[in-house]
Amino acid sequence: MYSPSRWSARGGPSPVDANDLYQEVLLDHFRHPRNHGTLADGEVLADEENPNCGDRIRLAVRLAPDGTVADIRFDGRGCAISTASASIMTAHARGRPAGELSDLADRFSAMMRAEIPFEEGGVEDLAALAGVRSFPLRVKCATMAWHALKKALARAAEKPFSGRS
Amino acid sequence: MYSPSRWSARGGPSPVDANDLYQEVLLDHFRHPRNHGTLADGEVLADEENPNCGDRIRLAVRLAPDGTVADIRFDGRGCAISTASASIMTAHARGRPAGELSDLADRFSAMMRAEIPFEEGGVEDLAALAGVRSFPLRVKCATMAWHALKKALARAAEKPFSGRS
Amino acid sequence: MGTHRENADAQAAGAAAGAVREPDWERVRGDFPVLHRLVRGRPLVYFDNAATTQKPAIVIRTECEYYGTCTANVHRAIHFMAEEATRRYEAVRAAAARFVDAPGAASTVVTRGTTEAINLVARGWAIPRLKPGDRILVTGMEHHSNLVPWQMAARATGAELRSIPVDDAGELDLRRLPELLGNRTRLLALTHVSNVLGTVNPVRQLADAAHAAGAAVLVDAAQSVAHMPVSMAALGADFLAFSGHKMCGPTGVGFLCARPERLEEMEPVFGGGEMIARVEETESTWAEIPHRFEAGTPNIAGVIGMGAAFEVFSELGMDAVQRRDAMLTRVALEQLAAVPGLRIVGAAPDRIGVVAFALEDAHPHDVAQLLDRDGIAIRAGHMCAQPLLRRFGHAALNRASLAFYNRPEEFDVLAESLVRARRALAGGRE
Amino acid sequence: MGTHRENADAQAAGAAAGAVREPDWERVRGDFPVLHRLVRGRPLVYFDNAATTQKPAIVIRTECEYYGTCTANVHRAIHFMAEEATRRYEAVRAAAARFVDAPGAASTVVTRGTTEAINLVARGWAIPRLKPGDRILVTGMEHHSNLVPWQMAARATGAELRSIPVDDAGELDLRRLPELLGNRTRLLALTHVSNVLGTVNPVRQLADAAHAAGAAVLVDAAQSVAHMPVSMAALGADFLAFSGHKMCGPTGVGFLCARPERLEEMEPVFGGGEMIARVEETESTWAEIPHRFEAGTPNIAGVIGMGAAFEVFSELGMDAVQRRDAMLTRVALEQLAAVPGLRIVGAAPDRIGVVAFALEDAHPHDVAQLLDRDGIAIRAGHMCAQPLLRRFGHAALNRASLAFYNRPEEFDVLAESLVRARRALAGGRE
Ligand SMILES: Cc1ncc(COP(=O)(O)O)c(C=O)c1O
Ligand SMILES: Cc1ncc(COP(=O)(O)O)c(C=O)c1O
Repeated sequence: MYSPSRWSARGGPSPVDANDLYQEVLLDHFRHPRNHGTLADGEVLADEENPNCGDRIRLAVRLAPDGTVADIRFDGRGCAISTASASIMTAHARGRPAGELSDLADRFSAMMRAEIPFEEGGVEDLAALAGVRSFPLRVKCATMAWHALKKALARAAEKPFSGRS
Repeated sequence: MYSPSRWSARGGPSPVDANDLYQEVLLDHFRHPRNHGTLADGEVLADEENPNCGDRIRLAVRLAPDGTVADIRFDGRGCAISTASASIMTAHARGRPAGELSDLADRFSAMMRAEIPFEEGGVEDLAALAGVRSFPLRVKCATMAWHALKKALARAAEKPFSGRS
Repeated sequence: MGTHRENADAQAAGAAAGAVREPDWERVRGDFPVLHRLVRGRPLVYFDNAATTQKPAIVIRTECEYYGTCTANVHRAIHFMAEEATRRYEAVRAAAARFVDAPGAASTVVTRGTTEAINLVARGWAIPRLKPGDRILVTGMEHHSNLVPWQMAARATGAELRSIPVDDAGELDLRRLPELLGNRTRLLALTHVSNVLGTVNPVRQLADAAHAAGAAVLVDAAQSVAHMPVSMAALGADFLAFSGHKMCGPTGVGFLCARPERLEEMEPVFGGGEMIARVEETESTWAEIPHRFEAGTPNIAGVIGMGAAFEVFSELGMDAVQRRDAMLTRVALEQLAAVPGLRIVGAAPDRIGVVAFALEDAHPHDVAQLLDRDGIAIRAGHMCAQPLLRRFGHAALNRASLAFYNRPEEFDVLAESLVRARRALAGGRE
Repeated sequence: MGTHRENADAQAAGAAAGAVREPDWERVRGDFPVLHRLVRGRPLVYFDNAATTQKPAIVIRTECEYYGTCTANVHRAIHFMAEEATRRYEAVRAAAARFVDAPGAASTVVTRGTTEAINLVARGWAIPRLKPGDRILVTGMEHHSNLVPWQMAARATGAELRSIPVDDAGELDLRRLPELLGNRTRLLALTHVSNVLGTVNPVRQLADAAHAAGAAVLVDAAQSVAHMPVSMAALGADFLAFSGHKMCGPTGVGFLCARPERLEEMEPVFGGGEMIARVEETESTWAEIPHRFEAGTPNIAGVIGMGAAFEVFSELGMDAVQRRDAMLTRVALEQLAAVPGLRIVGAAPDRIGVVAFALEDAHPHDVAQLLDRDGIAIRAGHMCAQPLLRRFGHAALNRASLAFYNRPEEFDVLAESLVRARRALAGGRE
């Protein structure tokens, strides 16, 4: 559950106020998640769960012939952080090349673990998740959607998106 | 090894100086132990050992027809406390009724564990062992000979003393 | 003494409505250094007591005193400080046995906590004696620490693990008990008090039934010791486990109290220094109980500090602590029930001040995080009781758990903060 | 700095005779509260460091600070104090791994001490994988904590337990090593430094031979960590165990460092909170390493205090500590050798300041007791190494063991007291 390296990271960010965590941008993604809807089991390409809090995300991804994301949707249950993160992630992913997204997912996880500095890097609203780095227990909430993305992209390259079945 | 009750005895004796432990009387019994000599295996009725320090006592006892101790001797290796205790014990035992000695052995152990007050009770030089009560780790040194006595008396009642074989 | 509103309340709640003299709870509270601190600029409101309690200064001081005056290893050495350390260490073993009315110090094992205590029984007593077809019976409200070790024991032996169900009120459903016990149950392992629902289980009734069926009984007293008088004899337990850190004591200290004959049946789990009598090259013999189960250097400072915690509770009196708990629990339930959208999980009439709840449309992690910015510490998650939470249809919950040093007013702060948290998360949707 | 006689000595002894700047050892000593106390009216002379060391004020303070500012359970809770406690706790895990140059925090398990660490490997790694005819190889100088667990593992699995003999100088006799390793040895478990003889074993050489024979290597570093730089990588260990209390840290804290792949092979020994991922009614899945091996609430305060101990050693520098140890050891051996009737047991050239000895016609228990009245703490007994003592024909010995804070002058006091003790016991016989 808790990667020791995450806790012991030297020179990690100093604690910020929890207020930073629940910014309006983040709460808006939580209240009105983009690309959210009930998925049929057949279209789910990745299914991530955190047994610690029961949070779950299921992800459907369809790639265009040029390897960009043609469609992406998620369902599941989660806290504000994980829901907002999934919303921000899916909003960004649409239309982007799979390889670029896969790299971004790795970079995002490293940023959240404070292994590399935080950069928005052109991802809209990503800054809303910067505060999470100060709360190691919530890092997993933020990264879950991005883990699912990596998994789903790998699978999508093999299996064409079937649409609602 | 360490009976918790011995340590936790409430109202036990307050620590005395280690000087009290090595009184001249005790050291005399240690340097010149009474009734001490090498025993043949055949005459040993009790063999006690403390694996914690390797101390060992072997005891030979012969009862007279009237149930009093006609002869008693010990060998083994031990610290000053255990050797002196064996010496004091054997000096007292000679000529006494087995039943009385067995009771005394129990009383002595209880005294050493500070469960009952210390009384010399007519045993010559027993007072030299009073200081041991303040050093719980040494209590076993003092009681070992008396444990052996109890065991040997029980056996001696069954088996007549064979003398050197 | 007895001038505060809560004391008056507590006296009314007390069984003997006569002239009960209550501790001065404000003064008692004053002895806990952490309770004076600010968190995120607000006075700390600590409601995570079921996870671990705060420590009074005397406990901290007692531990320091060992380090500052007689640091030495216990049991083995002949020198002044070692004797002093051993004396203090063993006195706490005896105090532990007295505190829970156990058979005695000689059958009380010092452990790191409840978890280790239970695992020692699982590995040292259950695994060597259970056979395929034997049964271990637990309940549906066990903490993982009193469930996973039995899963391991069942798997290692081929024994069967069964569970007494929990009803909608959060009480044990005993209707199928005779059938569940059957005639092959060798051990009933159950919690005295649920760490989620606060339910106090009818342990004696269950223990009698278990004994009649030929089973031994292990009681997990982790959640009860700080809230009510606990008597191993009255509960009818063969084994009783509890942790120091949940009753104002240091971390890393716990106890396994046992009936001596059960402890004699138990095999050592860990080998090493202290637990042996004679060691040969390829085999060894064991020391007497309880030392046989304490391999290696123990948490000497923690154990000695624990002695002060036992004294704190003894001086307060467990009856007074129980009355205080009852009063605070009543306030907690009232205040929480009044929060819009909040549903309390667990409605047992016989309960302590451990209150689990769900806030509508608000994830427990977000709730805890938002309360934290008001300086309030509550728990969020599965509370180490995943099967129980699933039974009530949750993957995670929030939990507020109190200790005698909490103030009734703190529940006002809690309730207000919960209302604000829900509003913050719901936003326009509300 | 560096003005004391001993510092000058140490510099001479130091390998790099250049401009080595030594710590001010008198000032360092000043930070240990116990070392200022009187025992039986005499200044304490503490030579039982191999049993447990004294604690500097910073360690005691760090532990108190946790209790006084952020008492909370670790890992599970979302609130300020829990986050702070977890951060500090996990930082110490990382510091432990760095201190012994282990692969990393992620494969470092927090335990109660060396004994628990070794037993976790015995129960969790050895027992599940050893088969009848497999071999566990130890040495003739193991502490019971690195012998009894392997006896238990051998008995449980039908594996064979063999031992590398010790020669008269107290060094390992490696002539029969290839034969002892054979081709069925699965584990070599050996101590880095003997807790009786002070001998430093050629671990790397043995580890290479063991690895070549297909065996894993466990190193008991309990006695080395406080005396010399220890690198798990340089030693070639798969597992390395050590205790905090033997290196100026709190009691109840120890570590098992492991190569990650070895730890992945290991099964959990204790089940409960913290160590699980998903818990169903009758089975569970485990958390990631190292948490899988840490069931229940750990000794949080102790672990956090241990962080300060690592810092103390890091600031002193292990090379400086080793030079100090070498100087003090030389003084110890000189002084003891000059005591009439005293025989030192163990003559390895590569050794640390743990010195076992026998005084003619004087029982070790009496010797320790008589020294105690001079305020001197030494050890008497089997030192948890019965087979080794038997090898040298003893059931009990005395042992003086030093730490960096001892003063060379203290060995004068020791030697004089030994002379007096022998005279007191011999009396007229002398
Ligand atoms: C009912 C119950 N049992 C067992 C435990 C485990 O206690 P510990 O973590 O101190 O071993 C807890 C607390 O976490 C508990 O509440
Ligand atoms: C070499 C060695 N191994 C193991 C141990 C056991 O350490 P602990 O008692 O801290 O578990 C000790 C110390 O007693 C030791 O000296």
